[in-house]
Amino acid sequence: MSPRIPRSLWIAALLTLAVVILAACAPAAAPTSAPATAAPQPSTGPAPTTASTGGQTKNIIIGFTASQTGSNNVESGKQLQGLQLWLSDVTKAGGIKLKDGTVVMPSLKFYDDESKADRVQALYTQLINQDKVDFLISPYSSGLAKSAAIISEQYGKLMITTGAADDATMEQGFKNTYQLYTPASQYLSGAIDLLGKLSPSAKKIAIVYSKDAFSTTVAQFANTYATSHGYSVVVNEGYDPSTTDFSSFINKIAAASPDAIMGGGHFADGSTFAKQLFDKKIPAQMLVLLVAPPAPTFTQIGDGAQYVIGPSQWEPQVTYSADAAKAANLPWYGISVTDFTAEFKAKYNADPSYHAAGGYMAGLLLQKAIEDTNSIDPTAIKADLDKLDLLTFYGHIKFSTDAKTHGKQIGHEMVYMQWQKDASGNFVKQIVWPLTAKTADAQLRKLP
Amino acid sequence: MKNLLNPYLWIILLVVGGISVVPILTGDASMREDLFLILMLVVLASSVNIITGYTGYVSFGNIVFFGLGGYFAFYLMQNFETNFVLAALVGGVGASIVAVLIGIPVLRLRGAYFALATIGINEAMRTFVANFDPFGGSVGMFFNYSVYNAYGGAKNALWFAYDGIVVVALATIAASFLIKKSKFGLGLLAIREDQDAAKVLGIDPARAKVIAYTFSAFFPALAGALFFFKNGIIEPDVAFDLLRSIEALVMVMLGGYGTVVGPIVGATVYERITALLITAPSITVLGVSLGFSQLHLAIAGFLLLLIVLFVTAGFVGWLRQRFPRTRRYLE
Amino acid sequence: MNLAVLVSSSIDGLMLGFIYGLAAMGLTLIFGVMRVINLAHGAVITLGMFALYLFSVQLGLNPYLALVLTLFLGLAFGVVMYFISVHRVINAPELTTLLATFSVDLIIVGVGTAIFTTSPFSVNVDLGTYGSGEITVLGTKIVAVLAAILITVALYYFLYRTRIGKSIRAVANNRSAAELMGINTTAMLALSFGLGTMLAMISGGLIATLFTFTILTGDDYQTKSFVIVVIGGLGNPTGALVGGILLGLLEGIATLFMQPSWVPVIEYVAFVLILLLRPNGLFGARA
Amino acid sequence: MTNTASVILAVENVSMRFGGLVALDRVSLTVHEGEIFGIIGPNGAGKTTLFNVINGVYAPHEGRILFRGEDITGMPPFQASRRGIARTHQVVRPLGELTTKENAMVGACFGRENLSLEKSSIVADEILEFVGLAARQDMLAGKLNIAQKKRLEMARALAARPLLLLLDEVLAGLNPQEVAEMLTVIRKIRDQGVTIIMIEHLMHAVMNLSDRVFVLDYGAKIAEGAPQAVSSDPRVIEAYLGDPKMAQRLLEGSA
Repeated sequence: MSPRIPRSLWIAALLTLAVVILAACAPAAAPTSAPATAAPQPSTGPAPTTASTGGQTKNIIIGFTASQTGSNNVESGKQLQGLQLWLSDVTKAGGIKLKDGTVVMPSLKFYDDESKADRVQALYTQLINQDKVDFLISPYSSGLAKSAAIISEQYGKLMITTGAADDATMEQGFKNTYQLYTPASQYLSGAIDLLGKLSPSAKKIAIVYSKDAFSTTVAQFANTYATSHGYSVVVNEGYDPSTTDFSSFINKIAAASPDAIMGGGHFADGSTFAKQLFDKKIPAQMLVLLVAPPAPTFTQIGDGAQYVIGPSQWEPQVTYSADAAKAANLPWYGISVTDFTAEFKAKYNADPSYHAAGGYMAGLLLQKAIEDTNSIDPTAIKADLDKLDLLTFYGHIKFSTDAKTHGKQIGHEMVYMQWQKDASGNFVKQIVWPLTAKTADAQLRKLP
Repeated sequence: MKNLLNPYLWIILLVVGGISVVPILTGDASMREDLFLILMLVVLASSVNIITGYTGYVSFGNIVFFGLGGYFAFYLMQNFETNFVLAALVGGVGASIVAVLIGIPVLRLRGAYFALATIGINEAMRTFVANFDPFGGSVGMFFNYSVYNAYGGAKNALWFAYDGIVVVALATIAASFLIKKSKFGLGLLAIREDQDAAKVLGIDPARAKVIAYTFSAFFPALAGALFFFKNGIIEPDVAFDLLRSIEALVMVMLGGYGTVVGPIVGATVYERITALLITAPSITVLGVSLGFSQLHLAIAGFLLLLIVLFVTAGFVGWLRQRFPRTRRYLE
Repeated sequence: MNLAVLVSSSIDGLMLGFIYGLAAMGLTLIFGVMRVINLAHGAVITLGMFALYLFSVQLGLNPYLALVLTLFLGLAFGVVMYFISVHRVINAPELTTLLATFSVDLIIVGVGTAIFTTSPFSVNVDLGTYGSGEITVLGTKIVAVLAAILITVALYYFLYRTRIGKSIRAVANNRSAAELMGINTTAMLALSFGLGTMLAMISGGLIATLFTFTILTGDDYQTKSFVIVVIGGLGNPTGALVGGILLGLLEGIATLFMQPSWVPVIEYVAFVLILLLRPNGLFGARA
Repeated sequence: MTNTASVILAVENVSMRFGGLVALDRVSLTVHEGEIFGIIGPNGAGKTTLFNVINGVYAPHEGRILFRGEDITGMPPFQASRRGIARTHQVVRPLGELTTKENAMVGACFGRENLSLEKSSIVADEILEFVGLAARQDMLAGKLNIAQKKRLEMARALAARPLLLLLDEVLAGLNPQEVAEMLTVIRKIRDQGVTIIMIEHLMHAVMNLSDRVFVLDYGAKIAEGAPQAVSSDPRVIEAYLGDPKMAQRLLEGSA
């Protein structure tokens, strides 16, 4: 405001300029990033160095962000547990042994992304440039994975996506990104097939879904699939993800008297929806919900959980095995389903969810490719992943090599679980689809 | 514009610009990413400071303009292959027009009522866009990776986005300074102190407030365009994240409400603290691994509470109060 | 759309409305007495949910007995929270109190996430179903509605018929005048904050008996509470119940005529319009 | 006195109601250029409301206001300010977080002359000197004492270089010495050619200073004219009878 400006200020300004220019040049000379001392997470098992006998030990770092806070916290946390279990398995085995006697010893480096896009790109850049990670795993959720892929792709870093099922992400011509999850387009198609098998007379489907990116995508594909298979979609409506009471919406759905209701979104809304459908005695023959049913806590809603079907990437009950691999004429690799489940239970005192299996599989996949190629050379590993076609505890893995959809998962299949009651009235989670993997026959929904 | 020759302005711009230019000179991508975030937050905090710090209207939902700018630009690039710079400018202007239309009725509200209305506007916009198919509805919009080829590939596009945020941040700071030192700015401060008295003194508050609101919308819209261009995907929840809006106010508060330097300091400190908490190695207490990151929300909340309770004027404001002579220099 | 569906949805909306109203009551009480918008409101509702969960599922108490415990806990927590986070800045500009309460929100949600993660929890209370045909009502919902009515009546009685309640209203009207009349305003402010927090925690507890919840669920009720208090008149606790009922009815009925995901759009647009046209609420006396 | 050609302000049949309360009831008055026009009346007579109507804080329900021949009825206060009407407030309203000088600059910047910041800085310096606040120019206005705040009100109004100055009880709350100083200031302002309308309870001040006095009671005019004539008007004394002290002072003031 004062029109007179002391000369000293001008001198200060010039001095500042000089300092700033100096500051700008200095870091160019001195390297800013300290050598990446891979801080192993506390889960790391016994000291790795003892394992190497003749050859040398190569340390590799696998970097990623996990959602330790925010809305993806639970799913991302389970994914992280799965990955840490893999790491401890590898460490116990003394690392990944190559033919020339070299031992590859992996470690994990991860940061919290807060379930938000804000920092994802910054953290992946930091992982690549400062932490010098060798391989990347995606954050949880398609949105964050997409943001991360823009960074990993430009550095040509190999990234395995898990917890990201979006189709579109993988249709961008990525060269270094590999998807573990069965894409969203197939989340409900199996359920519609199952409906056809179980109840040929069923004609009307209601698709109701949470208005979030993932559920909406799934619902759109389900709508197309159902219509093309001769079903009439009597309700196709989204609800706000924050919805806590579905009473009125259920009245509206019931008025259309659908034979099957499919959709949902996340855990809280899905379980409330299932409970209220039951409380309101809505007689649909089939209820298929995303995300919520596979979780063990789903049965907290009581009898409303019965007959509810959920698509899942993986369940502890799946029947993938070395024998199954032989039958399908595929190579088998890695831990067995029972061992994985038992180890997980021993370590975390809970049944593994498909997120956990996906996390473990991400590590296992890298391990397989390193063993195959006897190297940690990214180019060789990518070439190996491109031609990979195998069965593991997690199921069938095969990636698209088409230029447009490179890296998209084309081998893995969804499984569908259903909550059924055993003779003594306890809830049991059964695999009901695909028929080759089932542990029990699917049951149509009926009210008591 | 006599203020353009004001050395205080140039000291601020030189410091911010000088630091911002470091990653460009050294090619340090990690530093670039960190600074992108800091500069983006500087833009958000400085902009909300214009309407909240200068004019006294607590704009809780100011993030709505960040989201709108992002959406407008994204839409143009996606559907008309508009060049990014043009798309971002259209986004900025578009958001400003929305600000005028919203501002005229809403700025009549005072105090808590205005704050609540801005929350309502942001939520209305978020839920609307989630249902608005041209903007991709709840799925949002995303770039095909090849979009970046027009900017020399993804790698160059990120540098390009960084150059952009540096320019926008410097422009925001300059605008924030020039507004504060101008006659118009004096009018805003008068409105903040006592709107009715200001009116009697010859200030047209309605007009001044709408103009201030428009400024506080324009720069965040540009930042939004840049952020989502870089991010490659835009979704309603990310674009209209109320929490980010509140965080911008926290930064203003940290640094010093109503000052030019305050929001810059506040944004930088806030971002660095968060980053530190997130990337800090976890510690093991009694066999339980406790990441700072798991508690970083709580720690941030605790620090904020201490500041709000004991350093009400924020860092810069505290300096100004503690050392009144600095009032002339610390704007 | 047949009539039974309309009636059924109206009833569902109405019942939900009582719960919404109760959830918003604490927010508006605190605003009315001290002009503070409590941004920790949602977090406190969440606390109520988890308090009920811990008391009833972990300690095995009857859920409704647990609710009574939650009530006392809420009152105590609110008073403590007032003295820690609000008292020092009660006369500061509103941004200060907004951020003070927001920091409490961050602390609650942050610690809550570290302890409970964002996993869903539920308290399964079964009181049966009443009604027949297309119109059925859950027993737990009836209890929640009765509780909402009871609490509103009790609050009204307390504020308008008791000495302390009158003192609180005097403080709300004019703090310095109340001080001159010999009212201990600090105590009244702390008590009001405690009451507001208590109301939020009870509503959280009741919601927990009905729906699945996570540590982040309270935020949704907080945003809804903003809408409700504006409909009912900011600062008017009994108006909140009316505002909640209107919102519940709107949600119940509007859902029938449009995609449910459009309902929030209508809500928020209406919210802004009411603020602009009737800032004292739809039933506010003065415009 | 002056002739009708130099009427600066004409209030014609102005009425103002708040709900059922009639605050102004068909009030008419004319003020001439260069005069000091005193307005008195018991508490609640509608004096401040009259100011509020003149400078546009309220739009009257009926009647009109002419300023220098222009109809300014219902124009917002900032329009009135730009045309040269400045006022002070009965309850001081300093812009507390701004300095004294900045307060004065606000007046200069947005007043009749619509000055640039640089020019208003010069004007503010002059005015602060004039009202005796020059030494406090860098102090936050909120930290001034009450007498200083009153002067600040005055300074802000004067910085606008008004043609018409509305003074709302600028003497209230001042001690005798401060009152005397303020009276000097007011006279000096008049000597500069600024027309002044003042609301005042301090009778001797109004009576000594004013060229003409206007008496409001229950929103209506009950008397108008030279101070001596007004103070002996029985209707005026009757109006103040409810307040014997006031009536006494009224009589004393005229003496």
